[in-house]
Amino acid sequence: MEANGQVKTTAVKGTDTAREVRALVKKIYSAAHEAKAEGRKVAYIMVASQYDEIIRAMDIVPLPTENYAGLCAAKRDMDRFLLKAEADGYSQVLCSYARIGLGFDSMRKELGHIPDGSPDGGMPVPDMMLGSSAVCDPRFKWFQATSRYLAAPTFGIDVVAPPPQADLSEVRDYYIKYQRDQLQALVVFLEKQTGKKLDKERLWEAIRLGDRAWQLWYDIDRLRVAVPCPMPSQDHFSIMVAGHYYTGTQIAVDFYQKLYDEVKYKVDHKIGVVAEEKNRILYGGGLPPWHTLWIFNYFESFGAVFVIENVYRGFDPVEVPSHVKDPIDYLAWRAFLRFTRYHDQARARSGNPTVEKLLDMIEDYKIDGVVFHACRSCRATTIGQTHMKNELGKYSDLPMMQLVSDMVDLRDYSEAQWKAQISAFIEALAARNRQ
Amino acid sequence: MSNEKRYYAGLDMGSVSIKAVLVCDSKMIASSLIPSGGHYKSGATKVIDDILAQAGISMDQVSGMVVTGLGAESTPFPARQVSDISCQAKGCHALFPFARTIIDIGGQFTKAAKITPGGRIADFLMSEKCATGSGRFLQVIARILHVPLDEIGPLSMQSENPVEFSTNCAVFAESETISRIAEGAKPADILAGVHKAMASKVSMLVKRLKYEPEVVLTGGGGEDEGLAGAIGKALRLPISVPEKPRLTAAYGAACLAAED
Amino acid sequence: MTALQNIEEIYENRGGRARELRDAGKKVIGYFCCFVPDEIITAFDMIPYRIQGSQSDPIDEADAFLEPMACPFARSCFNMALKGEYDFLDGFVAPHSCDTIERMYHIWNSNKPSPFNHMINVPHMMGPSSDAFYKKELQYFIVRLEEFSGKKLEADKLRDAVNLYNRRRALLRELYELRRENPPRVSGTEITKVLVAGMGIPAIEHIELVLAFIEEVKQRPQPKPDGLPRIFLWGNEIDDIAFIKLVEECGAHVIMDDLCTGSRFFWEDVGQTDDPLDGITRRYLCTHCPRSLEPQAGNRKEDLENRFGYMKDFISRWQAGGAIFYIVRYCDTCELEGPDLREYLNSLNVPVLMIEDDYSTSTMGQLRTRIQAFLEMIG
Amino acid sequence: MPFAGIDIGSTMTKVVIVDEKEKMLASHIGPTGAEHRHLALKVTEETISRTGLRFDDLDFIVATGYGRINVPFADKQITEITCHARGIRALFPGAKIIIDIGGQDSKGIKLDAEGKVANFVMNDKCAAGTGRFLEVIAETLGINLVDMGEIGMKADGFVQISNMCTVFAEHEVTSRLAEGAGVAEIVAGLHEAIAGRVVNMTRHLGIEKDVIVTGGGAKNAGLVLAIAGKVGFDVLVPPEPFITGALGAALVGKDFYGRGVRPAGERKFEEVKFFS
Ligand SMILES: Nc1ncnc2c1ncn2[C@@H]1O[C@H](COP(=O)(O)OP(=O)(O)O)[C@@H](O)[C@H]1O
Ligand SMILES: Nc1ncnc2c1ncn2[C@@H]1O[C@H](COP(=O)(O)OP(=O)(O)O)[C@@H](O)[C@H]1O
Ligand code: SF4
Ligand code: SF4
Ligand code: SF4
Repeated sequence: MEANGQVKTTAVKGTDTAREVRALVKKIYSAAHEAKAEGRKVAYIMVASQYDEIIRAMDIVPLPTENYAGLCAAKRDMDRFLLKAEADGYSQVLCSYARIGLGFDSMRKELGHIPDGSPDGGMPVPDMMLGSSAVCDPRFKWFQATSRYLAAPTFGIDVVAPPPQADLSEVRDYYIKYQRDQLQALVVFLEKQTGKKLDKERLWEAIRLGDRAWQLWYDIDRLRVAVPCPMPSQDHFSIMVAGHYYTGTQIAVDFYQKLYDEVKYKVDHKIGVVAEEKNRILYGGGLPPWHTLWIFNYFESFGAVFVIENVYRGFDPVEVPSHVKDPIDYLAWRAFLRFTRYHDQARARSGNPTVEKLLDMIEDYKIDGVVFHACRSCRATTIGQTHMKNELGKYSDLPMMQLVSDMVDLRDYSEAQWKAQISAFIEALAARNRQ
Repeated sequence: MSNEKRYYAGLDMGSVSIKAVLVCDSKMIASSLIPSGGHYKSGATKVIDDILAQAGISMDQVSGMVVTGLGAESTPFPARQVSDISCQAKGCHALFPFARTIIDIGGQFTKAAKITPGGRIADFLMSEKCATGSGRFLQVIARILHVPLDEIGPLSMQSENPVEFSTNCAVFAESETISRIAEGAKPADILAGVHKAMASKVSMLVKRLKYEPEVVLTGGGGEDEGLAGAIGKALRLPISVPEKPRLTAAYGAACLAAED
Repeated sequence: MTALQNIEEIYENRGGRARELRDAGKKVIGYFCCFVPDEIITAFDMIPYRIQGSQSDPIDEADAFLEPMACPFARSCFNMALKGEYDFLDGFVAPHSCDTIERMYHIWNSNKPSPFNHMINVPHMMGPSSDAFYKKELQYFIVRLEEFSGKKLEADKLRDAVNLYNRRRALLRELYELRRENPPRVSGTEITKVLVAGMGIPAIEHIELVLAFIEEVKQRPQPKPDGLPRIFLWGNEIDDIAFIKLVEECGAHVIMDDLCTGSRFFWEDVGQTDDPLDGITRRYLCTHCPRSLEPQAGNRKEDLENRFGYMKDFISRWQAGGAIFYIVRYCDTCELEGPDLREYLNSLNVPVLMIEDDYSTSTMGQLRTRIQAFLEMIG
Repeated sequence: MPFAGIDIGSTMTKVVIVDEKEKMLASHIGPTGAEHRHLALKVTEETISRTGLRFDDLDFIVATGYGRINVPFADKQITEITCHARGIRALFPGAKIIIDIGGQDSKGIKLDAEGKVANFVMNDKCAAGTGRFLEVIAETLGINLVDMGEIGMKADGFVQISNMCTVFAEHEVTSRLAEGAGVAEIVAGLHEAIAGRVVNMTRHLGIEKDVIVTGGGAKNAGLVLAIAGKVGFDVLVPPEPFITGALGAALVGKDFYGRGVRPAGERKFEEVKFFS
């Protein structure tokens, strides 16, 4: 992407496979339009809700509204939707993804058709809306509000994780049972909406594909420990589309296989993102600044490469016990194991699973500095970053920085301020290198 | 060759003022400060000419230069650009070896930085896009009180009863100030009130850093002892202020140039 | 001293009684929101203490740990903890009410731990499996308290606690009944003091105070009709009188509410069940907090009725002429609920003023014109 | 039967006296500026003298505006929102939306079918988007506030002003000037910025015809035009936008009186205190 003419980016090179993502994104929306035309069911969904494979197995076409908001921002076509939601009475501090979604739905209702020029053809009216309590509050509350603009049923599931201090042997059974019950309730709801029974064999197949894709994705991320870095964060924020929006499909598996091969080739031939890699940065958390992704290139122009990230990341692979024979049970177990992956380690050291994950990354990826992105309107991924910084500071002396803006709402963003901060950060890295 | 003196220049092109410092053997031997007034190029040339004249040397004798500040990109000199946060850290560390926290109150933004014992930046934050926490606020109030900037510090120290402003907006505070004057409030009390309001904004920023002593206040805000006192009160710590706080970034820049 | 004076004294010095009891050897367990059953803590012979913030103290210390875009109520609570105001707590319990509280639990826990720390996961979805899960969480909470206290929980004690709190609930409802008079003899400001004072003292003591206060109110002469508008309040945490006082000063009677610090925490009784924990589970999951969710069928009118129907009774029996929403800024669930609720209340011909605020008394002055204009609008 | 309305704004004091037929007997706008706030009393005296009446002849006095709180000689304090609505209703029976741009705040007001306030929004925490913003910038540009509208309308295009903070916008304007931007284009940019902010805020109410722009900001034809541009259709402006609030206040007083409300308590014809 062009860096507003301010940065020379010619030397920066990501993966070729990542370029194919653009087509995958377009297909999310075109597939939904096709499905509507053919009378198949389309659902608004929230990613990483642990139900992806069920949706695929039931032949429901998923429409990820969060992704759509990010897409609008990347295309710099968000203001009209934000303003519309605000005009409808939603607060300016409400999650800006939700504001874009609500604004879009409101405009589509008012116009009677998709707003002209909507990115990638816009989203059709869904047949149902499936929220979840995974990740944050707006993700289960948003669709409830959307019902103001369209008459589709809403259903949400709880996605639960025990706090790190909990004694897992005491809580495991009832956490898994609840997760199972929630997923089962979703199946009942979907069966009613589609008039079809869930085919468990198909669900197993989707799960196999899902696990396979995520295993490959994980392997790719492990390859990225290499110096020089073979794949930068810009690519991560593209290639996560396959993992999150094509979960449980062959498309995702094929995509990651191809990407794996490319990254492997780069590692073997020591092909890095920049010619001279001076520093390796961890993207410590917070949604990416979709509107300003060129900022990564700005870092790279100083030889600082983002090599790994802690957002929109695939879960580490987990081993579900072999006695689990039912696919819904399997999903519940898998969710539990994913969420508690770092619990034991946390209890032994920092008390905080995310801190543990970050510390592991810092070590494995030979990290020189950590950058967080605080989004004013996304509480879920922002609150706790300062705490994270404080905690990491107890175990490492890396320079850390928190950039503040929003994932899509640009009204409070100041480029000059960011640049000033980034230069200071780069200088801190350089000073550390010298020591 | 070895006994020949080496000179280094630091140039700080701020939003309000342009400053230059000449360093020789780590000592500041010349300095210059003029209002920027939006004329960066000519201003920069002027302050550099000025320090060269003071030292009686020519540009060829300057071994290195670093520029910093908001307007650094419009520098007419071929010099390395470094962010003002790093320059402030460098300058303050050279002046106060035990400094751990730096507060820089400039015309546009207030910045707070934590530095390591070695003078590296450990963490830093900048104020929001609202004038209430910036030096601009002082200028606005000084203008309507018809008090020269360098008198507001001493004057505010005489206050016994600081005015409480009913607004957080610098613009409205301005009109409120006018009516307070009309109602007989003393300028000293008004200034003390402004200092209190600013100190509360600035200290919030600093507290977010988990600041540690020694705390150094620099930038134009450092010229104002009343503000320094108010910030000290809010942080419950004595605040150190460089002798010439507006020059520390330029000084730090010159020191950095010497390291190149 | 009158009952009101007693109440005011406790209100002004919120932690005072709890500190006394602690010095006398009792254990005090602090908690957030309306999801932690007082009954369980009381059955262990400990004192439940609802943690509150302070609207008059600026939030400063907390900013080193918690981003400024977090809910200011939560930040203020933590700020007070950092300043040592909650050092008297033996326990700190946070329910997973919202993202912010969940996050804050971890931050609090690692920077200002109490001898006992616990988080309860509260289902967001409402349904049979949620009840079962929540009951399990409460049982686990009990296990943890048993470890901490070295005592087993006795079923009888839990039943007694249920009865005790139901008695308090009944009394508070009786007090709210008095608010139905026009004009009421008890102000919204006074009610807030009664409720907030009660959140930090043993229920038995609170019951005494409420009884005495009800008697006092009944002794008051009936004022002449004044035609002032009657206001229903909706929102989250109003644990300071400043806002309600401002509304009343602008010329209105605050007569009913649906607030976390108001009717929401006491309106429904705990049902009598064989296992008292079943009644408790049911009761505590059904607080009408916007952070909980039920599926919707996609029929707008019915969906709104299902969500907000209970307020119809509040509006009609208390004869509310207008509603004010007081939303602590950055509370996503309230922000997403507000516009729908406004639509619903408007359909009942109740005009709505929606206020988003910083949980600080310093902004009150700026709200005056808004509130006054609203009262003129509906008057 | 005379009724007086006194609108003590942040920048000006306006007084209107009407009779029981709603006919305006006199109006007067006081000297501008925060320095002159204590002159509210003088403005009132001046207006009364123009009618040939005496202070005690006034049957009802309503104070409104930012300084309404401590007016010792008013019978009631009513917010600007209600008063603007009442004043505009008298002037434009078809009004649905009022946009009031005053010195200290800006507001959007929606009127119901009977012309009563149905809903409103306001901006009062920050000077961005208020009349004060215009004043500050006019001073920076060295132009007369009165001419600002005309100047802006002569521009070819506009300069984007990215800072909404008034203080920084002032600075931004200086640097744009230094870079050679035209005064007219800068002024047009300011009008765009303020109009955008105010109209976006007002969208909450659902904008529909007729839209009336009032308050001191309505004196600025360039700003009014920019607002019309954002709204998407023509907007209306009262003949004397300054005094709609005071007029409304006088009419509200008349309405009270008509409903049998009488002055309660003692009126003191003395200076207004702003900060108690
Ligand atoms: N003598 C003084 N007393 C108090 N404040 C001063 C004094 N001189 C300058 N200032 C303040 O310093 C600010 C400018 O600081 P400076 O560091 O020069 O800013 P910048 O680096 O942005 O140009 C002015 O806004 C003013 O508030
Ligand atoms: N002659 C004028 N031409 C254009 N704008 C004006 C003129 N006089 C005042 N204004 C604008 O009107 C604003 C004051 O509006 P007003 O409604 O009187 O506010 P307030 O009620 O707060 O005193 C000023 O801030 C200024 O922007
Ligand atoms: S609050 Fe954050 S995590 Fe939640 S929907 Fe919005 S952007 Fe996504
Ligand atoms: S007010 Fe909202 S955000 Fe704050 S603690 Fe309560 S539910 Fe959470
Ligand atoms: S509050 Fe005042 S000083 Fe702050 S941004 Fe707004 S106009 Fe500027």
